[in-house]
Order: sequence, then structure tokens, then C-alpha cells
Amino acid sequence: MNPQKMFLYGAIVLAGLAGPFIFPNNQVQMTELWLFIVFALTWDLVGGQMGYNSFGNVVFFGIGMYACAVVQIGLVYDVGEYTAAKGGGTAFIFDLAQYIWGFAIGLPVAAMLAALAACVLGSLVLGMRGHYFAICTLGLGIAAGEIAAGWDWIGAGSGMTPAPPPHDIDNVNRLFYYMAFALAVATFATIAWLLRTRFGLAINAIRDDEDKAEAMGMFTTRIKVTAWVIAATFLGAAGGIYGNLKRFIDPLDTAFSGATIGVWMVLMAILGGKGTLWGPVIGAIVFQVTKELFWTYLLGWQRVALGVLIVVIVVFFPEGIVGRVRQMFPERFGPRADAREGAE
Amino acid sequence: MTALLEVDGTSKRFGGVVANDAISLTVPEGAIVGLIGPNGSGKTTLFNSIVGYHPIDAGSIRFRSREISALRVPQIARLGLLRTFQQTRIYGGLNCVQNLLISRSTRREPFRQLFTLQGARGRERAEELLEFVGLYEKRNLLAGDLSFGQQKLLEFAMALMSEPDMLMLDEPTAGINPTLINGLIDRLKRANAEFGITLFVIEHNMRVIMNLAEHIYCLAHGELLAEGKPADIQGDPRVIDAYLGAH
Amino acid sequence: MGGRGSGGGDGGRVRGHGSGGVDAVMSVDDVSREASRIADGRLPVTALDALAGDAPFLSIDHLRAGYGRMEVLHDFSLRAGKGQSLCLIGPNGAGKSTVLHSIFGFTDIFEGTISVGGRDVTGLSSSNKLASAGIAYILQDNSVFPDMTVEENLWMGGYLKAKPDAARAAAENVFEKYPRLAERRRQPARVLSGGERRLLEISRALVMDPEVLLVDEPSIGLEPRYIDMVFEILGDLQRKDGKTIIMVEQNAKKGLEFADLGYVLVSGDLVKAASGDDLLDDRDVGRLFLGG
Amino acid sequence: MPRRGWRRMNNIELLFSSPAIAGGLLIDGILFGSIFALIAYGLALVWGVMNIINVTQGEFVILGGFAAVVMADNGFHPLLAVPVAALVLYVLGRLLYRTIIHRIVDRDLFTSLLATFGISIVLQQLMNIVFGGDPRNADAGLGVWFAFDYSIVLSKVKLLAFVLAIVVGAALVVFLKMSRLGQAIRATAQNARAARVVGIDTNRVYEATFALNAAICGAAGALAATAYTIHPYIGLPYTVRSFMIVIIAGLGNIGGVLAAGLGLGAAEYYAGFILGAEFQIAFVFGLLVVVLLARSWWLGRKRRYLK
Amino acid sequence: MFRVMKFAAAAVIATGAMAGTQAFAADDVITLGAAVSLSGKYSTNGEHTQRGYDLAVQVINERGGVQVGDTTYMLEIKYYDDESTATRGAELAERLIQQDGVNFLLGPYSSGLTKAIAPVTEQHGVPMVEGNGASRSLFTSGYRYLFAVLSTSEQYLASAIDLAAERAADLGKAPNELTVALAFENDPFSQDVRAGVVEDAQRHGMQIVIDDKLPKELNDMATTLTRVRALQPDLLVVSGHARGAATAIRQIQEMRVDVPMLAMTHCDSAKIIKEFGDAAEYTLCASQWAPTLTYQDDLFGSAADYAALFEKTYDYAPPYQAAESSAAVMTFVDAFQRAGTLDRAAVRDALAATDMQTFYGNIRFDETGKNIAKPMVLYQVQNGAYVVVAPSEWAAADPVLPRPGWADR
Repeated sequence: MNPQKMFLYGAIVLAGLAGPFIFPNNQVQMTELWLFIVFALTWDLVGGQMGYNSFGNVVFFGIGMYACAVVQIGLVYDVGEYTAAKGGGTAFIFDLAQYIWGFAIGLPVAAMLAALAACVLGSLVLGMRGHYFAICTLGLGIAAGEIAAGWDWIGAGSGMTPAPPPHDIDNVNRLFYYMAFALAVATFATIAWLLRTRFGLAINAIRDDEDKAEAMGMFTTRIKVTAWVIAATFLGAAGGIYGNLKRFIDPLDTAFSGATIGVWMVLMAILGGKGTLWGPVIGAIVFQVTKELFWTYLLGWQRVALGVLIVVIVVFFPEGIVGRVRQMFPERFGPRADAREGAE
Repeated sequence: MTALLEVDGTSKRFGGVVANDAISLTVPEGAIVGLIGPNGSGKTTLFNSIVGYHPIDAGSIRFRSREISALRVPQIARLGLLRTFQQTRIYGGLNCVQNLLISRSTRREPFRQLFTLQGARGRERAEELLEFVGLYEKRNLLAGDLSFGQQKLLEFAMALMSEPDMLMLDEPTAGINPTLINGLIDRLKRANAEFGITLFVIEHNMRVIMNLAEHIYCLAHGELLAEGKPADIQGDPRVIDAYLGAH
Repeated sequence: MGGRGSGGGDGGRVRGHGSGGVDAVMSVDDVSREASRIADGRLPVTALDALAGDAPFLSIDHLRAGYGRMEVLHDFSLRAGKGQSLCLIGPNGAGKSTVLHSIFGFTDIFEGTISVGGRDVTGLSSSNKLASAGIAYILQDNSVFPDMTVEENLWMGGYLKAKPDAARAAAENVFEKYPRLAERRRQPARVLSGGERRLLEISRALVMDPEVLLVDEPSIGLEPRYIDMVFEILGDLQRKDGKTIIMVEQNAKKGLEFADLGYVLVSGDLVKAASGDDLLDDRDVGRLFLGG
Repeated sequence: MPRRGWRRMNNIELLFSSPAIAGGLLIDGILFGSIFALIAYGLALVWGVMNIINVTQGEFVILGGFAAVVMADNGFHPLLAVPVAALVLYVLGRLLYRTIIHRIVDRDLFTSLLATFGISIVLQQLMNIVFGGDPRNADAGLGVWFAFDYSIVLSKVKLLAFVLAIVVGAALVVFLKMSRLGQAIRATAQNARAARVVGIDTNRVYEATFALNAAICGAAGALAATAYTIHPYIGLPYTVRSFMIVIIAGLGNIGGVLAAGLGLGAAEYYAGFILGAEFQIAFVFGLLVVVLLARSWWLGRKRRYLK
Repeated sequence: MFRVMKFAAAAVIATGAMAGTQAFAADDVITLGAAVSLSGKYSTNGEHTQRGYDLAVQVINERGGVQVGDTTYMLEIKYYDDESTATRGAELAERLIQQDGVNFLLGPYSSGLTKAIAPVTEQHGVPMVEGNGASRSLFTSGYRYLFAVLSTSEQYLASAIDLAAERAADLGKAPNELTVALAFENDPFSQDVRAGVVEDAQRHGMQIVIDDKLPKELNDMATTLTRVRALQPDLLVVSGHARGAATAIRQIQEMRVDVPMLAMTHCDSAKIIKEFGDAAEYTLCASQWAPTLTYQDDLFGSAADYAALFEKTYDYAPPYQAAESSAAVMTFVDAFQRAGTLDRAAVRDALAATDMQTFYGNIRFDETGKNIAKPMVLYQVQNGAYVVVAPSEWAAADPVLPRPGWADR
């Protein structure tokens, strides 16, 4: 790593750490932004780098969200009773230790369950090619949501309230912020490293020509499932944080929200530049800012604007911001100028 | 010479159409063997059957005496039996060096080896092979930006990078400038002689196949029509009738 | 570098499907480099006019064209007279197919004009090329309608005709001439072998009845006897029906033997233009493009 | 959940306790499915010819429905709205093609999914702004037929939708086979470049195809508004079911689309009856996944996934 | 790469800068914040809610505003569109409080949205008065800053069940022989209503024979109705916001389902009389409020006056969602005046001490924040109008029971 890059990464980490103190009023939006970066990065690993456009990654997000909430609650109370009270009942109080342990166990469980789901589902559906995969994942996402909405133990359609934070923590959102920040950094670092390994080349090869990769002796299904599992792991943890951040899990609107977060993660990756390391990060930032501006200034028309934005991005700007920059400055940012070059 | 690949009475049907009918042939270790035949005579079907693209209906296929007809594509490839494609296939979004790096043989390595960084040795070998096929100067270009002929050469280099025991080439010279064909023949011969790779080649260009192969099989209508030395095949009236056309 | 094939015989001409030596080893770049060296300098358009018999039917003037922002052809001009055939040769990536694509409207044209029979057709979309300018294109890759029968495929060639009967009659003519297709007239085109498919594609041009026929690699991937059949049809089209044919052929020898005119392209520039026979006899062309 | 499981057993028992229930449900399901079949025709056409998965199907349907509601509000018979809605949507289809769709025809399916998703959001919102979010209904006043002492009740509007689905299907087959445009559409679907080469203006074929699809959806929507209730956000169920039908039936197989549509309607009703209404949609999507998995397993077994 | 990063950093800073601009109220304006559903599945009721708020603000401002201590303030509402999704609602509440500096929140539409927003307002200590979140669980979570002017969900259809028990004889049965079919949308509100109905039915010993959850993308309930027809329950209870009501009325008519009693919620917000005419006849409808009630206040006058003003302004009769929204604004105003300050905690305490009569009904909160001073009413559609049939003190007519069968109409 050259000093320039080191300085850069250092600056970002410092900015991330200082964020809530500089913009205390935007803490929740910044938390969301870090999570969005995780969404876009993990989507891009499979969709952009490997060429498997999934509309179903939200499944892992939702699984993680429910898993984390269930663990947090289940460590202390009976989950069925808790959900039957529909998030109400002053009897369900968590003290600081219970709350912290809930996270300490809940987040890893969320990540692992999501990974497990990716492993099982992946071995089934990753054998499909192209748009059949996209449609199948779309179906998976919606089916998962509907099943969650029918499952009484986790609150069914009435939703589920994650463990209420104890009053000892006076700014629980700050806790969520740093968890999201840490997760985003971990995700970025992991994916940046992956792209420098043979694995990175392998998933790129699958994107470019899967038949060829197989013919060259690559066990493509195993590689594809691995990539999906890695994406799901981070996404599951992100779901765990997101559910707590929102403090209310609706099965269709929050957890398995294919029409919002499920599509947004794709859009962010495309907007920033599919198949690049920095694209999803930049895409997430631009998207979050744009979205917030729409909601503020286009009351009642913001969804129209969002729809138009989707069309414009997809139709007129498919190469994304990073892609456009590469086209404009091929010497500086050309296809070779990505992270992998440092790998020799 | 021991037989490296033995195809024994394989048949393949698609719907009602018989693509291969009880074909038997042998490719000895270290040899260059040709496969010719009119369009639709079942050459590519035979190739696909050997490398595992579709199950065969009857017969057996053995590689190093091991039955491979039930194996899947990557498993067969990892035994050291590789093929190239008629419509050239390369990884268009990667540059030439990367194309070769990812083609490096991992036959004896575990899955977790995928999670290691690339070593300098792999890169050295990749550059050597690019030099060998004459693409060294293009090594940092995206493979998708190469011309068709260059992509063919790259695909060949990728195959070599994988250090196969046997390489099956599907029309290696189709769409290549005639002058370059000579170069390609030379490289194929050198690959055979220097790297010890057994070659099995489908080819339409008679000049190429006559120069290259030691032994030629000729298919027609899914059946084995003739086999023999190039000179014999060229003079075989059945082959001339079915393939070269009398004029 | 740059040796001559031992199988070559009379003055660089190689005939038949004979054997060749393997001592000619040349890289793509070397061919391009050598080819630029043999260029006649900038060819005056008047020279092209003269070749076309001073009565050009199809003319391209100072064309700059390519795909997206990439420019493949730089200031390219071409002239072909009515009923003439012209073969474009050159190394891979020289822009031969791009010329055909440009004429048919598959490329982005930045500058220059293309006209047929005196009419400017530069801006016409590819869908209208046949209807408005009588230009037909035989693609390099598969261009039959797989789920239609052979018969229907031929009829589709007459899609633009006012009366479907005219197309049917033309199709009958084709069947009479090529019993191989007639045998299969009621089968879907997808069951045809590669050679039969090529035959169908080219004979469909007979039904289309265009003024100008663009042919991309007529012999690619074909076994020898189909190659001859294909050139036979093309010969019919040119000599009997008086079509103007512009062709790209990798098998340069075959192409030049067939064509009245030959153009040599290197990296998007025209470096040589002459009659087909003259090019066949040209030592440099022979060395660079005809193979040893 | 023993109680629920027990309930489901009871539901199965109930279902087969009387032929009127099983039969009535079957008929209702089939009639329900016929509207989906109509929409699926259009999707199959657009998907097959243009290689575009149009997520806007449902919104086209709802727009057609609002056309019927508006006409009913103004005193016209809502069934008059069937041709009117078709016409309105035809124009909208052309408009959308010229502004947006023509730019994505050559791109991958994924692009078309996303782009049409964007369009569908815009249409939903515009409908919400123009027509309001109320659930609406256009009563055709056709009444019902009934048999066996009301145990089988047949809405005439639904029956009409069913008949129309079959008529439109048949007309489509004839149109594709016989008419010049139909020929051009088939040719373009099979090989667009070749179609251009024989002089077919593929751009116009695409435009006509897309508009035709919108028109079919509009007609289906007018029927849906008379047979069911509509509101701006209810398009998605129509979209996904048409998806599902096309995937089961395959492209370019209109008889199959009809059969799959009717079958899906019936299967869904039985599932809803037995599992409870809350799992009806889960069932549809579960089925989608299962169908795709079966397809992929079948192809994989034959190892026929080589492109 | 460095340049890309600089760009990213700039974008981050830009976000903060833009989002940080605070829309502070001018000195003499009190800004109330509200995230309502202007789009999405609740947009119908979201609009009723918004109009209820707007009408109250308009009338109050016309009357000279709010006197707090020595200052007179005008009211103003800062709206966002929550798109009928819980997630978005919570984000917007956060935004109203953190970035827009709003100190008082009005509730969104629906229990689900209120559930999502309540933890946010609670955490920031921002008082919220809501008129559209009826779920009982909202008031068992110990929220101190949440106040609801409406009756909670378990009361919605209690009077319908009581009515059935009372009038069981008319149906030819004893109360404990009655069978009940339930079809409730799978969302927090409807499921809470269901819980109340189940309790009431069990109290009377009634037997529940169908208990379906309807999906959220609700436009067809034929499978449920087929079972209703097969099992012939005495009472069918449906709840699923406006769409549920519309779908049920439509399909009950079309499938000619005969049940002696049909009770549902959201009849008026679905405009079932206007949309379905005769098909809506004899339906029992739970309502928080009715224009025929005898409540009054100084601002709007009687319930009927409010209804007239609303209809004059918006061209349709006010559904109760609008009325309770207006009442929510009045509750805030009352609390501001009594508190004499705009301090959040003081206003919260004033709210807790509310005891007032409005056109909408009496408002007095218990310690959990729900209104315990106002009962639900039950309408029946009779001759194309809503007629109050229970509770008896306001009943304008006797309920028609059992509903005449379709064959007899």
C-alpha cells in the first residue's frame, strides 16, 4: 500500500469515527449509509463481479434481522410470548448486560444463519443461468417475506419489535452507528482482499464466460455458492443491525423488503459502477443523498422522482459513476487501475 | 505408444436425430490426431461427449484407462483433458495476463488455495506463454478488445497454462488470417513436441490438418467413415466423395 | 520472418487444398506492419473510379465510422460498378466487416457518405436498407429463422414484396435449382446442418432480389464442397442477375478468384485496390494474405 | 402450531365433503386465472420478441381498470371500456416504447427488469395522484348465474373474462401465423438481425409488440375492474402471476399460456382454501421457485445448459 | 483511485451539509411534524388523516391561533410521505425531530406506522398525539410520550359481538351456539382487532369456525368466502383497512354469500355505500365517531357541524379517520394553552392531564396514554345511509338482524 492510499484510508476511517460528533443530527442517516454501503458491496460481489444478478439478497438480510432479534429476545424471554404481546408489555425489560450479550450472540448468529441459508439456497438456485436466476431469486425474496408474514412465532404480519434498549444507554443510536461503521469497514476490507486473490479472478471469469471456466476445470458451482455465502454473511449481520436501528420489524416492509432495499442495493451498485470495488461505495453515498433530498423537497412526488431516477440510471447510465470516470480518464482509472494490480 | 483416450462405441442421439453412432477411436499418448468430416457429421457432438457436456447414450469413453463418461465437465478438465471452443471463448473483462493466471492448473490443489494472492511465478509463466503465442505486447489489454484471431491465440495460451495432458481443439484456424495459420500450426506442433501435450484436432482446412496430424479420423452422418494416415485419407475415395467433393 | 510456403507453386499462387509448409511464422502485428509498408500511399478516388469502370453504382466517400466512440474506418472510400463484385481482404481487425456494417447501417457513422445508384443512403436505418435502397446483407453468423420451415424462410426473403406470390415463385425457383433444400422444404430451419443453413441464407438473397448484396465471410466454417456451391450461387447472382456484390472473405484466395475487384484494408485504411486477378498475382499480397 | 395444522386437515376434509365446494372453487379459480392468462399472453409476446421482461404489466392492467372505472363514473357501460382501455393502453405502450423501451431492447434482461420496475413505480404514483388511492370497482351489472341452490355461483363478468381470454388467445395465434405484421413479429422473435436483413423494420415491430401487449393488459384490466376491485398499488400480483405463467408455459406457446394461467388460478384457490389465505401468495412464489428448480434440475440432468 | 476517494469524501460532507439545514420555525409559529401515508397501500386513509390535520390547523389559525403564555402562535405542520411503510415512517420521525427541529409530532396513519415511530419519539422525549394507531400493544409498552385520542383496537368490534350475543334469539340460537368466521388482514392493526374479537367471542362462548389472515396485497378473498359458504357461520367479521372492506363487500355480493350478520371496519373510508350501493346494505360497521353523535366543542361546534365543514372543504363526508386527526390537533392546542410554555416535558405533562370534550368525543388519557373517555360506535348501512345502532344511548335505529338473504332482496 502506498503512502497516498494509506493516508486516504486513514482519513476515511477517522471521518467515519468522528462522524456522529460532527453531524449529530444526521447520525441515523449516516448509520443507514454505512449499512447501504454493505448492501451495495455484497450485492456487487455476486451481481457485478460474478455476473449473477440477484433480486433475492434481501432474503439474507431478512433472515439476519429476524435471527438477531430472536436471539436477543430468546436469551431472556420466551419468544412466542414476547411476540404474542405484539411488542407490548412492560414486563419485557432488558438490562444492559442482557442487551449487550444479545448483540454479542445475536449478530454472529444472524450472520451464520444467513450464510447457512445462502449455502442451502445457493446450491439449489445457482445452477440456473442468467435471467432465470434473477427471477428465481425474486421469487425467493417474496416467498420468504410471505412465509415470515404467516409465521406466528415471529409475530407474523403484526411484525416484531426487537429488544428495547435499556435506559442505561443514553444514545443507543451511537452504538448502532459504530456497529454499522465497523461492519462496513469489515465488508470493504474483506471484499477488497478477495478481489486480489485467485478467488476474485475466478468470479470474474465466471462472469465473463462460465462455460469456459467449467471447461478449464473450475468447480464453478462451489465458487458461486462461496461468493453468495460471503455476501450473505455480511448482509445477515447488516440485517441484525438494521432491525434494531428501525426498532420495528415488519416482515414485508422492513425485513424482506424486496421492492425497496432489495432494488436499492442493485441500483446503488449500478449507479456507482457495477463490478468495481469503489463503485458500490460511491453509489450508496450518492443514492442516499439523492433519496433524502427527494423526500425533503418533492413531497408526494418523491416516488415518481425515484422511479424516473431508476429509469435514468439503468437506461442512460449503465456504466455507473466509476465506469464513466474510467472512460473519461482511461490512463488514470482505466480497467487496469483497480485494486487487483497491487497483488503481484 | 499407449492409448491416452479411448472412445469405444459411443452413441449420442438428440431427439430422433442420431448425432453419433457407435464411434470408436483412439488417441495415443503424445500424438497429434485429426478429426474431419462434413458439417453436421457429429464432430462437435463427439467432442462434447468426451469432455462431458452431455451424457452419452451408449459406449464408453476412457482417459488414461479411466472411465470418464459419467464425469462432469470440470472433473474431466481436472484430469488433464481440455478443449477449446469453435466460437472462441475467453474472459473478455479480464486482461490477457489475468486470463492466463486464472487458467493456471489447480488440479492438485485444494479449494482453499483460491484464497491466496497471486505469486510472481504464475505471472512469469503467463508472460512466457503470451510471448510464445505472440501476444506479449497485448498482455495488458482487455481480452475482449482483442481481435478474433488474437482471442484464438489467447485461448490456446490459456489451455497451455493449464498444463493439460491432452488438448482437444475445435477448428483452431477457422477465421484466422492464412498467414497466421502457418504460425499456429508451428505452435501446435511445438506444444506437442516441447510440452508433451497430446492433440486431438477438428479442422476443415485440409492444408492444416494434412500438415499437422499423424493420424486422421473422418466422420460422416454420425458414423466413422475412414481413418488412416493423412496421405491415405486424402486419397480415400469415400472421403473424397463425402467431403472433398469431386470436381 | 516472411518466408514463402513450400507448398506454393507458380509465382506465389496456391491452388487447391494442397499441403503447405510450416516455416512461415508471423504474428498479427507483423502482418499489419508489413501490410502498411506495401501501401500505395493515399489512393486517389479517381483511381477507384477507374477500377469501377467510371460508372460507380455503389460509392463510399471519405467514411469515418465505428462502434460507439471507437473509430474503425478512417477516411475510407470505395467504388463498385453495377454488376461488379468486390472483395475486401486484410488481416483480422482491419475493418473489413465494418465496411459492410456501415453500408447496412449497423455502425455509427461520424463522417462521409454512402450512396447507391446516386442516392444518398448514409442515414437510412438497417431495417430500411432493403426496402429503400435495395441493399441486402448476408450475415457472417447464423441468420435463418430457426422455427420457421425452410420454405417460410425463403418466403420471408420476399417480405417486402407487394404480393406474397412473387416470393413464392422465387422460392420455387430456388428449390428447383437446389434439390438439397427442396428435400427439406417443410422442415424447420433449425434442423439443417451448417452448410445447408448457409445455402439457405444465400439462396434467400435470390428471393430478396436486391440491387446490392453484402456478403460477410461466405465460406467460414464450411466444408470444401459447400464452399464451391456458395460461390456458385454468388456467381449466378452477379452474372445472371447483374447484382453488385461486396464481399468480405477470410479465404482471400477464393475471394479474389471470384471477385472483379479487390481492396486491401489494414487497420481501417485502404492500402491497395486492384482487379482481383492483379491482386492474386501481387507478390506482397500473396505473401501477406494468401498464405504460403 | 397443532391447532393450525388440525385446521388444515379440516379444510381438506371440507374441500372434498361436497362436490359443490371443490367444483365451485375450481371454477372460481379457473375464471380468476383467465385474467392472468390474458396478461401472460402479452408478457410472453414482449419477452419472446423483444427479450424484455416487462414488470409494468400489472400497472398497465390497473390503468385499464381505471379507464373502466372512469367510464362507469360517467355513465357508460363498463364493458364498453374493454376496447377503450385497450386503445388507451395501446397509445401509452407506443409512447413508452418511443421514449424509453427502445433504448433497452438490445440490452440484457436485467436492465429491462430494472427499467420497467422504475416505470411501474412512476405509473403507480401517477395513478395515485390522479385517481386517488381508493379501492375502486366498475360494476357491469351483469349479475350471476347460480346452480345447486347457490352452492355454485358464477359471475357473468368473470365468465366473460374467461371467454375473452380464449378469444384473444385464438386471435393472437391466427394473427401471428397469418398477418404480415404477425409474420414480422415471429421472424423478429426468432432472429432479429436476420429480420432486419430481409427488410423488416424491427423497430416498428418492437413498438407494435409492446403496444399490443399494453392493449391486451388494458383490456384485461377493464375486466379486472368489473370483476374485482382495483387500486393503484395492486398491480404487482398481476405482474408476478403473469411471470409465473410464462415461465411454466414457455415463450411462444399460447395454448400453454392459457392452460398454465387457468391451472395457476385453480391451484392457487385450492392452496388458499387449504393453507389459509395468508399463505396463498407464499404458495404462488414457492411454486415459482419450485418450477424453476425443477427446470434447472431437468436441464442439469441432461447437462443441456451449454449456451 | 485517490481522486475517486476525494469525490466520495466531498459527497459525504455534502450530505451532512444539506441534511443539516434546519427548518426552524419562525418565532410565532408552532411547527408540528407528521409523517403520513400519501402513497402506498394506506394512501386513502393517509389523505383522510392529512385533511383532518389541515382542517383543524386552518380553523384554529383563522380563530387567531394558539395562546401560549403571553405569545400567540400560528400552527403549521411539516409533512413527509411515509409511503405506507414502517421503515420509512421511523426514518422520517427521526428526521423531523433531529433535522427539522420539530418538538411535537402528530401520528401517522395505521398502527404499524405508529409502532415504528413511537420508539423514536420516546427516545427523543418528543410528545406525539395520534388518532390513527389503535393497536393495544402501543399502550402496554410503557411509552410516556404517546397519546391516542381514539379507542383502542380491542374495542372496535366488541359491540358487534355483544350485539350478536344480545340478539342471538333473533338468529334462533343461544349466544354460546353462535359460530363466528374471522377474516383479518395480516397487519398489526387488523390482527389486534382480531385479538379483541377473539376474546369477546370466547367470553360469550361462541365458536370460531374460520380464522383467516388476509394477505396485504389484498384484492381477492374468494377462498375464505367459499369456506364461509360451506360452514355457514352466524357472524362474519372482516377487517383490512379500506381495501379489505371494499373487497369483502364486492365479493360477498358476487358470490352470493349469505351470513346473518356481517361486521367490518373501515366502511366509511372505503366509501362502500357510494361504490357498491345495495351490496353494502345491512353491513355493520365499527366506527370511532359518527356525525350524528351529540358531542360538541367551541372550535367546530357539534359533530354535525364538523361534518358539514369538512364536506364543504373537501367534497365528501368525513370518515372518522379525519375526525380523530382533527381531534389530535385540538388536543395538542389544549395542552399548549394549559402548559403555558412550549417546553416538551411540560407539554407532555399537560397532555397527560387532558380532560376535554370535543366534537369528536371526550378525551381523557389513562396512564398508558390511551383515551378512555370515548366509546366506539357501531353503524349499520340502512337504506343507503350509515345509521348508528349501538351503543344504545346513541342508537338512531334498531339493527336489522338477520341480514336478508340475497335471494330475498
